[in-house]
Amino acid sequence: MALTQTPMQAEKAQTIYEKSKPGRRAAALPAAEVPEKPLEDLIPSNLLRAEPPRLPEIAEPEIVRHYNRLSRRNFDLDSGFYPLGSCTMKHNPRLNERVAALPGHARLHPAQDPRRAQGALELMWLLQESLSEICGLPHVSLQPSAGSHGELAGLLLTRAYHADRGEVRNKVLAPDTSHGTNPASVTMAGYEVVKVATNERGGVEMDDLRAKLAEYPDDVACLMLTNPNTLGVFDENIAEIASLIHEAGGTLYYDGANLNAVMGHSRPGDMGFDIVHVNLHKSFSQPHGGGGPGAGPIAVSDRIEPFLPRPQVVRREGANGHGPGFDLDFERPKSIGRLRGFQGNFGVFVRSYAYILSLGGDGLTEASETAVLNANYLKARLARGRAGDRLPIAFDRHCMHEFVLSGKPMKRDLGLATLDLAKRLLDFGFHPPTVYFPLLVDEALMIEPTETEAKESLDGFAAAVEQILAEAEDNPDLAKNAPYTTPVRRLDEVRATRQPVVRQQLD
Amino acid sequence: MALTQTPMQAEKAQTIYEKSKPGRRAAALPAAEVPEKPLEDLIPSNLLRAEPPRLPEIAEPEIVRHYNRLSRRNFDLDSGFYPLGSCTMKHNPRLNERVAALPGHARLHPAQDPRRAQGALELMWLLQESLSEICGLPHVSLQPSAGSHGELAGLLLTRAYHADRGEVRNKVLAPDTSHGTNPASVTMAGYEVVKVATNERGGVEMDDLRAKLAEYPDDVACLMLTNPNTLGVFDENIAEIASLIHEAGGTLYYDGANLNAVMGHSRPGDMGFDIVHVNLHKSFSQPHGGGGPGAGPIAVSDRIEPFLPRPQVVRREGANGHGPGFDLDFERPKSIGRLRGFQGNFGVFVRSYAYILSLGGDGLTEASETAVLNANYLKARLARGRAGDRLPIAFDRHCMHEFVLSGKPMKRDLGLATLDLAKRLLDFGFHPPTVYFPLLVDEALMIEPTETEAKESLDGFAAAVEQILAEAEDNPDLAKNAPYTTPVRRLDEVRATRQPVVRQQLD
Amino acid sequence: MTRYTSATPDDRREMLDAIGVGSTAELFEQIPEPLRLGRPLALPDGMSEAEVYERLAALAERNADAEEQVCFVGAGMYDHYVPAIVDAITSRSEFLTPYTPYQPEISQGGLQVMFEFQTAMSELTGLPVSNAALYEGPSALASAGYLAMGATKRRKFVVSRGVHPHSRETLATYSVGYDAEVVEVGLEDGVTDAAALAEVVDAETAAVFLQSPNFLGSVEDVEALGAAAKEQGALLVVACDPITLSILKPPGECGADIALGEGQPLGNRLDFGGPSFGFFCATQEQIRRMPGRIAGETEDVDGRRGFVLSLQTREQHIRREKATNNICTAQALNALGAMIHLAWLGRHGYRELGELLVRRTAYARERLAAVDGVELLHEAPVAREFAVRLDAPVDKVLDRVAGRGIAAGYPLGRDYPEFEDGLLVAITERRTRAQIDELAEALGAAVAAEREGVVA
Amino acid sequence: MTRYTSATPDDRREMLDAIGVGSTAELFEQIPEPLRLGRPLALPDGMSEAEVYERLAALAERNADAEEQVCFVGAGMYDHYVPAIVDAITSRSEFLTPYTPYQPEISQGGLQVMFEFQTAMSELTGLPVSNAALYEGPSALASAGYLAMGATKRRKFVVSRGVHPHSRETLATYSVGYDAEVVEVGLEDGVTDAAALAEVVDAETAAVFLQSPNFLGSVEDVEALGAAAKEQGALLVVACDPITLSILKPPGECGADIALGEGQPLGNRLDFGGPSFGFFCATQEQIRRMPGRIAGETEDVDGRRGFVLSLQTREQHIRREKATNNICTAQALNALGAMIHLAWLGRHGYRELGELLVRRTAYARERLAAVDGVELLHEAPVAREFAVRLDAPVDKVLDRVAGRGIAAGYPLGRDYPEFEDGLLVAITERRTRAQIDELAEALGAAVAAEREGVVA
Ligand SMILES: Cc1ncc(COP(=O)(O)O)c(C=O)c1O
Ligand SMILES: Cc1ncc(COP(=O)(O)O)c(C=O)c1O
Repeated sequence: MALTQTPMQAEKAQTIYEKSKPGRRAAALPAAEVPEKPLEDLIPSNLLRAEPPRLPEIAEPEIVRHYNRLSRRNFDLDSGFYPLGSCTMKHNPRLNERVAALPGHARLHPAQDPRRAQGALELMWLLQESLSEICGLPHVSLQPSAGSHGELAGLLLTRAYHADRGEVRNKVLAPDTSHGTNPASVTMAGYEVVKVATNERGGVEMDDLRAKLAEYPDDVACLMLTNPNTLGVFDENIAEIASLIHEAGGTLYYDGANLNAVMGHSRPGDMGFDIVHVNLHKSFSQPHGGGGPGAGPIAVSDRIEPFLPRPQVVRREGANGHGPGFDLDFERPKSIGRLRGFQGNFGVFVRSYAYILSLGGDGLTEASETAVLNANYLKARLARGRAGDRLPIAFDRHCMHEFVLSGKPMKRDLGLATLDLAKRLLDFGFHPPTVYFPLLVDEALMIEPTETEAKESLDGFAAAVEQILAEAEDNPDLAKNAPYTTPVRRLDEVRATRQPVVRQQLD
Repeated sequence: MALTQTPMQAEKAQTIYEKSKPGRRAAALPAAEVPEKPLEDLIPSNLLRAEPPRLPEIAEPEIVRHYNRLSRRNFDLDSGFYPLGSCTMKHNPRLNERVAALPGHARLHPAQDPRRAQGALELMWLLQESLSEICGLPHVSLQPSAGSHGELAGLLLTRAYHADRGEVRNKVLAPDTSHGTNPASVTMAGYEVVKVATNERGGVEMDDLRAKLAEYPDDVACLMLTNPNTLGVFDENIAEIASLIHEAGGTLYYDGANLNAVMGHSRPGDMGFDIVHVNLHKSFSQPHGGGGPGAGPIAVSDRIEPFLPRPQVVRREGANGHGPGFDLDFERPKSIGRLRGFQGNFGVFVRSYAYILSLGGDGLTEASETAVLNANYLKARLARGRAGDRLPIAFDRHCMHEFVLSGKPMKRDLGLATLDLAKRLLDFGFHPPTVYFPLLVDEALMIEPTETEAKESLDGFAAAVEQILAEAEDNPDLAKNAPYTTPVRRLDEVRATRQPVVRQQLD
Repeated sequence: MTRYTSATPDDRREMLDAIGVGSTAELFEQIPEPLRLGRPLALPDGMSEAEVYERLAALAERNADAEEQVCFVGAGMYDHYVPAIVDAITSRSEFLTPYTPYQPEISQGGLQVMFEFQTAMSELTGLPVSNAALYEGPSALASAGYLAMGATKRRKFVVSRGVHPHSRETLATYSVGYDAEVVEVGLEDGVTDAAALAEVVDAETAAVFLQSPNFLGSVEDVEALGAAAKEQGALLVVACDPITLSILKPPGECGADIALGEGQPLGNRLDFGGPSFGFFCATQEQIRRMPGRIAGETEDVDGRRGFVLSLQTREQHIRREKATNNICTAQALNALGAMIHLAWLGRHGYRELGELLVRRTAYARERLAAVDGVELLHEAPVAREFAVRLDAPVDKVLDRVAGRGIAAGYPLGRDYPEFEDGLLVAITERRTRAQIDELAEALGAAVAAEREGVVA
Repeated sequence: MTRYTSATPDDRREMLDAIGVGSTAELFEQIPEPLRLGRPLALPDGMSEAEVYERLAALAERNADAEEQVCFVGAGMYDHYVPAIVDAITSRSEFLTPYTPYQPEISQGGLQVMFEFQTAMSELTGLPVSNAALYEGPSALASAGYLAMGATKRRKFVVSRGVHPHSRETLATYSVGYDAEVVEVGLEDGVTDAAALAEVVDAETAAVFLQSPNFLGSVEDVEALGAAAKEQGALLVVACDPITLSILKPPGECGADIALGEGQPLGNRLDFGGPSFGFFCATQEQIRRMPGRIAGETEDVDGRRGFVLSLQTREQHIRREKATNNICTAQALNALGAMIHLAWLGRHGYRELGELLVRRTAYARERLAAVDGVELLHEAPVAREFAVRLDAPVDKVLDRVAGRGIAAGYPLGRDYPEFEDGLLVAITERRTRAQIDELAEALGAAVAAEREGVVA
C-alpha cells in the first residue's frame, strides 16, 4: 500500500470545542457547605451574566488525549536540534522544574508578608548578586517580564536619569542590525529611533555614529547595542563607542539576548554599558514554553540605580543578634515605579538560580566557551562544499555564539529562497535557523547551535544542508514545495492576515 | 515528492549505547568530603571489580532526547482507544500521580517505625476496608504485587487452610477459559490443574464440574474462577458451583481481573468465593506502565484469615485517651509468611485509594454500569453489517464489561486471520483487542472498551472494523501485509525466539 | 565538562582543527584584551543535582506558603486548586521547550492551543478578538493605554481608584514614556464615584479604566459608569477577573472596548507572583492595533486545516518602531495552563465555581461582620473578595492570626492610606466553611487581645 | 456521571436503543437476583479533586519521610537521589499508560527500553541474560529457587543467614508450594560461615543462596563460598545491590548462575517499600527457564531493526501450567526509571558513586566506632552499610535520636534475636559528612542518656 500522507497529516485538526458534547464534564466541585442563596439576592441581576460562556463540555480522558495528541504536532528542543539564531535554545534541565514546583515556591502568595517569605526574597537577592557579577554592574532589578520589557525599563530609566538632570532628549540610536524589539521599545518609551550603519567587520560604523551624534547634539538619550551583535560578532570598538556616547551625555544600553556568548569571558559593565537586560529564558535555561514565560532582569550602574523600578529586593543587616533579613523596598523616591504586578516572574528566578548553582562560575564560563566553539565549528563545516558556495558567511571572521549566512547566491543560482531551505530542513527533522534577520543581510540565515548540542548534531545539520543544496541542483522544486512530512505543509499566511479568523465560531 | 515511509519509519532505531561516546556524562556527584582512601585499603582487591560496566556515556540533553523520541514509538492510552480485553484500560487520573508523589509518601522509608508512619498505615487500612466492602469479604491483605502474585497467595492460603485441617489435596479446577496465570500459579503452588469444560452459555459446564469432583474425591483443593469470566459473561450457576465446591471441601478462588464489571452491583463474597484478588492496575486506575507496576491485594473469608501473609496492617484502639493507632502485625502464627519484601506496592495503594475517594461508592457503581453499557453497545454495533457476518459473537447473550468475537468466518471467507485484522487496526489508530484468547474460541477477539471511553470512540472503532472487512473483500492482502504506518511494520518474532538476541553486544 | 554539554576533549580537538585555530582562547581574541574578564567569576563552584535540590528546598522551607498556612489573601492572585492534568500536560517537552511558533508547519500544537485560548477568552469577555496573552494583568492594562492613544490620538487617561494599585502604578510608569496624563477618580462606599468620573472624562480622554470586581471586591456597574466614556468618544477599558466572569455580565455586553486582566486564577499557581499571564480582548475595530501574538486559522497547500501567527504586521519583528507594542516573548505556557483549566471546568463547572465563590464569600462576609471588632468597610455587592475594618492595628492582628496558621488577608493600608484599618479577605473553592469559621474566631480573638493589650 | 466517563443521558438512551434494552438494569439481570448487591456500597461519596488532594496530603503529613528526617535507614532500600529526568520521562503518558507490549509495532519505545535495560543489568552482573524485571528483590530470589528446582530436579535450598530476612522468608513461603526444604547457614563475624556451608551443601541441593553485601553490610567472598555449590552441581544464586556492583566483582565472574536483587536504589523512590523492581540475570544455560518478560532484537518485513517480546514460550499466556513462572504484570515503568538513572550516572559516574559510598561508609563506621557506647558488630569489609552494637536499648536510643530529626538506622533485633543490640546504618550520596558527624554525636548522647536513665 502506497502512503499518500503521514499518519499525522491524515489526522484532521479538530479543536476542543468541536469535541464538546452537552452534558459532559471533567470537573467535580466541592459542595457549597453554605446557604445556596439565589445569586440575584447577592448581586443585582443587571450585573449578572445571562448565559455561561460556551466553554467545551468534555470529560477528563478526552481532554488529556486532545492535548497529548496536539503536543505531538509540535517540534521541540527535546526532540532535536533547534539552531534558532538569537534565541539560545539550550537544554532545559528538569531539575529546575522540580525545584520550582516545591510548594514553598509554587504556592507562595505574592502578597505574603516579607517576614514570612524570607526564603523567596533571599533567593531573589542571591540571583540579583549573581547577575550583577556576571554583567559587571552593581545593581539589579528582577522585575521586567522579558527582554523587551527590560528594554522599555532601560529606556524609561534613561528618561528618568536625564529628567533628574533637567535634560530632555528625544533620540535613541540603534544599529540597523538591531532586533525588532529595540525600535519598538524606543517608540513605546516616547523616543525616536535613529539608525546607525554597520561597518565591513559587522560592527558599528564609527563615522556614522560620530555623524549621528553630531547631527543631534544633546538630543541623543541612548545607544542600544547587542554585543556580540545579531551578526554574532563582537564589536571591537565598544570601548570607543562607549566613551563617545558618554561624552555625548547618553546612556549605553546592552541588549543581553546574546549574553550566552560571553558569560565569564567579558562583562557588559566592563565594556562601559550603563544598563543591561538579561533574558533568563535564553542564557539561563528557562524553557521557552512555546512563547514564554521568560524574565528580563536588568543590571545597572550606580548613576542609574536611584531610578530602578519599585519594589526592590534588599538585604538588611540583622538587628540585635538576628541574622541578616530580606525585604521589599518601596521607599525609592526617584524610582520610575512599577513595570508590572507584584515582584516579577519568581518561578523563572527559581529555575535560573538553580541553573547558576548547578553550573557555578566555571560552568557558566565553560558554557559560553563551548557555545562559541560549537558556533565556529558549524560555521566552518558550512564553509565547505556546496554550502560554502551557495550560503556564504555574511561577515567572514570568527564568530561568537552564532553566525549569519546569506542565501543570496543560493537564490540566484538555484532559485531557492532562504525560506525554501528552511522548509526543506523540516523534512530532515531539524528546526530551521532564524531567517530573514538581521535585515541587513540578504536572505539571511542566523544560526545559533548553543553549547548543549553534541558535535554529531552539528555534523548532521551540515550534512542535511549539503544534501538539500545538492538535490536542488537537479530539482529545485523539491525544496520549493517542502515540507512534505510535517503534520501540515506550507500554510497560507496571507489569507490568515487578510481575512483573519482568530477565534472559533460557536453556535 | 512521494512518501516512501513515515518520518518515524525513516528514523533508524539506535540504542542509547550506540549514542555513547567516551568522556561524556550527565551526572555530577557531590565531593567525597572524607579521606579519599584507595578502595583496596577498604575492601580486599580480590572482591573488587576490575572494569566498570560499559554503561552509556552521554550528556543529559541527549538522554532526554533519546527517551522522549523513544516514547513516541509507543501507542498509549492517552493517545487513543485501547480495547484490550481483560486488561481494563481505563483512564489514569493524574491526580493519583500527584498525591503519590507527595514526599510524605514517596520518600517514606519502608522500615520506618510504624509510630512514625501512621499516615501510610492508615491509608493502607482504609484501602483494605474499602476493598473488603467492594468484594464482600471481611479481611484483606495488600501484599501481593499483581494478580498472578495474588493467585499464588490464594493457592498457598488454600494449602495452609487444608494443612491446618490435616488434609492434603492436589487438584485445582479451572475452566478451559481461564487466564494463563491461573494454571501457571497452580503449578507454582505445587498443585495439578484439572480443566473444567464450558457450557453453551459460556459458563461452567455443571455436569463436567460434578464429574471432576467425583473423579477426585477429597483431592480437589480449589476452583479458580473469573466471574464475569473471560468470555465476558456472568455465570448464573455460581451459587450452585460454590456449594458444590464447598461440599467437596475445596476453596473457591475469584480471579478479580474482571471486577470492573460488577463493582457495587455484585460481590464475590456474596457469590460464595473464599479468596479474591483485585488488580489495582485494572479496576482501580493504577497506570499499566507498559507492563507494571500493579498490585494484587487479596480479600478473604473468616476461615482463611488466620493464614494471611505477614505483616498485616491492623488498627488498634488507642490506649489512655489516644486516638486509634495503626500497626504492622507480625504475630500471625498460622500465616503463610511473606510473599515479598516490606509491605507491598504502597505507591499503587495511594493511587487506587485516591481513585476510590474520587469516585466514591456511587461513582464506582456507575463506573461498572457504564463499562457494561459500553461493552454491550459496541457488541451491538459489531453485530451489524459485515462484522456481524464475519465476526460473530462467541456466546450470543448480553455481556458484562467485555465480549468475545470469533474471527473464524472471516478467516474462512476472506482468508483474514484475527491477527491480520488486529494489525490492520493499527493503521486506523486503534489498539487492537486481545487476540487468540480465550483459547476456547477460534480466532478469538476479546474486546473491553471500559467505562471511560466516549460513544464516539466506540463508533469509530466499529466503523474501522467495518471498513477493514469491506476492503478485504476485494483485497485481502491489504490486511495481511498490515500495518503500514506504524514506526516499524510486522516483526519477525520467530527469529527473535529461535536466535534470541536479548542484549546489546558491546565491544 | 558540565553535564549539559557533550564536547569531549577529542571533540574539541577535532572541532578546533576544523575551525583552524589552536584553542578556544583564540576565538575569544576578538574581544579586546582589556575587556576580557581575565579572572574566574566570583560565584560558587557548580553543585551536584542533589545538592542544588537540598539548597533550594532549604530556601523554600523558609516561606509560609498556602500548603502551610490557610490562605485568605487575594488582591489579584488567588489560591485556587490547579487540576493535576494542567501540570501533566504543561510539563510535556512538546509544550514546555519550543520557541515561539515561527515555523507553523512544526508548531501546530502550540498554535491551535492559542486559537482555542483566544476563543475561550473571547467567550469569557464577550469581545470578538483576543490575543494569545501578555505578561500579566497590570502591564496588560498599561498596554491598553498605549492602544487607546494610538486609536484616539488623545493623551489623557481616567482611572478609577478601584483599579488594582499595581495596574494604576504600571499605567503611570508607562505613561511617562508615551507622555500621557493619568487622572484618578475616587471611590464612594466601595464603588467608583460616578459623578466624579463624569466630571473628569472629557474630549481629551483617550480611555477610561475600570475594574470589576474592583480592588475592594465590589462589583461595579460598568455599563452605567462607561456611559461617560462613550459620550466623549473615549475607549472603555475594563479589568476583570477570569473566574468571576463566569457569573458577571461580560464587559463586551457592558460597552467595553477592551477587557483584560490577570490570568493567574486560571490554571496557574501562585509562584510568589509569576509567571502567570495577562489576557487582552477587544472589539473588531481594534484588531490591527492589538498587542501580542494572535493565532489565526488557515489552510495548507493540500487544503488541510492549520493555524499560523496572523496579523504579524502589528508586531515588532516586522514593523519595528511602528509596531503596536514591543512585546515578543510572552506567556504561552501559562495560557495553555489556563486553557486546560477552562476545558476541565467546562461550561457548567465554570459557572458552578463562580456561584460557589459568591455564596461562600457572602457567608464569610456575614460571618466576619458579626465578629466584635470587625465591621464591613463597604456594603457594595461582592463576588469573591470583600473588605472589612479592624478595630485594632491590622499588622498586629495579622501576626497573631498567622500564629494560628492563617493568612487572614491583604492589609489595605499598603496601598490605601484612607483604609489603614482595612483588611481584604479572599475566598476560593479551597477555603472550606470550617476554615472560614476558624478565621472569624481567630480574627475576633486577635482583635480582642490587641485591644486588651495582651502580649502576643 | 463521574468526570472520568463521557456517557451523557442522550448517549445512554441511544446506546440502550442500539442494544435493544430499556435500561442498564436489564443488562445486569444476568446476575441472579439474590447475588445482586441491592444497596449502595458503604463507602463515602465521591470528592472533588481538591478535596481528595487535601485528604491525602493530610495523611502524608503524618509520616516522617526522608525529606523531614535525615535517613540512615537502609536494609534493602536506600534514600538515593532520583534525578529529575527520571520523573520527567517516566511520567510521559507514552511510558506511563500502555499495557504490556503485546503489539510490538506500536510498542517499540517500551520494548527498546527493555532491551537497553537487559543490557545494562547484564553488564552490571556479568551474566549474559537478563529479564526485563520482576516484582522486587525477595520474590525474585524465590523465583530463582523455582528455576533451580526445574534445572536440577532437586528440592533442597541452602541459604546464608546473611541473605535479606525478607528474601529468606519469601523463599520459605514459596517453598511450601513447590515443596522444597530450606536449610539456613549461619554467620561468623559478619560473613557466611564457609565451613558450615560446605557441610550442608550436598547432592540434593538445588541451589545455594548468598547475598553480597549481605544484610549486615559485609562484602562476602562469593567465589570462595560458591565453590561448595559448584562441586555438588547446585546452582549458585547471588543476591546483590545494583549500586555497589559498580565496585564489587560481578557475580558472573564469581561463578554465579543467577544474580538478582532489589532494584529500588536505581531510579526508584522509597515509596514505603514499593513499587520498585527485582532484577534477574542468569547464564546462557538458563535462558529458556527465565521468569518474566524478555525483549529481543529482530527485524520487520522491510528490514527495519525492531524489538519484540522474545522467548514467550516460557510464559504463562502461552505455556499455561507448564510456564517457567506465573508472572504477568511486572514492573516495567520502574525498570525504565532504573535505566534512565544508569544512563544519567553513566559509566564513570556510576563507578564514582560506588567509590563515594565506600569512602563515606568507611568514614561513618570509624566515626561511630569511636563513640562511647557504640561498637562495631563485626569487622568484615563493608561498602554502603555497616552494623554496630549499642550499649543501651536500641528502640529507646532510636526514639531519642528521632527527636533530633534523625532516623539513625535499622534495628537488627527485628530479624536477628542474636543481635538485639544491633543497629544497621546505611549511607547514600545524600548523607553528608556533617550529617554523619551529627549522627555520631546524637547516638553518643542518646546512649549516654539511656545509661544514666535521663527521662526522654
Ligand atoms: C537580540 C534580541 N533582543 C531582544 C529580544 C527580545 O527578548 P524577549 O523575547 O525576551 O522580549 C530578543 C528575543 O528574541 C532578541 O533576540
Ligand atoms: C483474567 C486475568 N487473570 C489474571 C491476570 C493476571 O494479572 P496480573 O497481570 O496483574 O498478574 C490477568 C491479567 O492480564 C487477567 O486478565
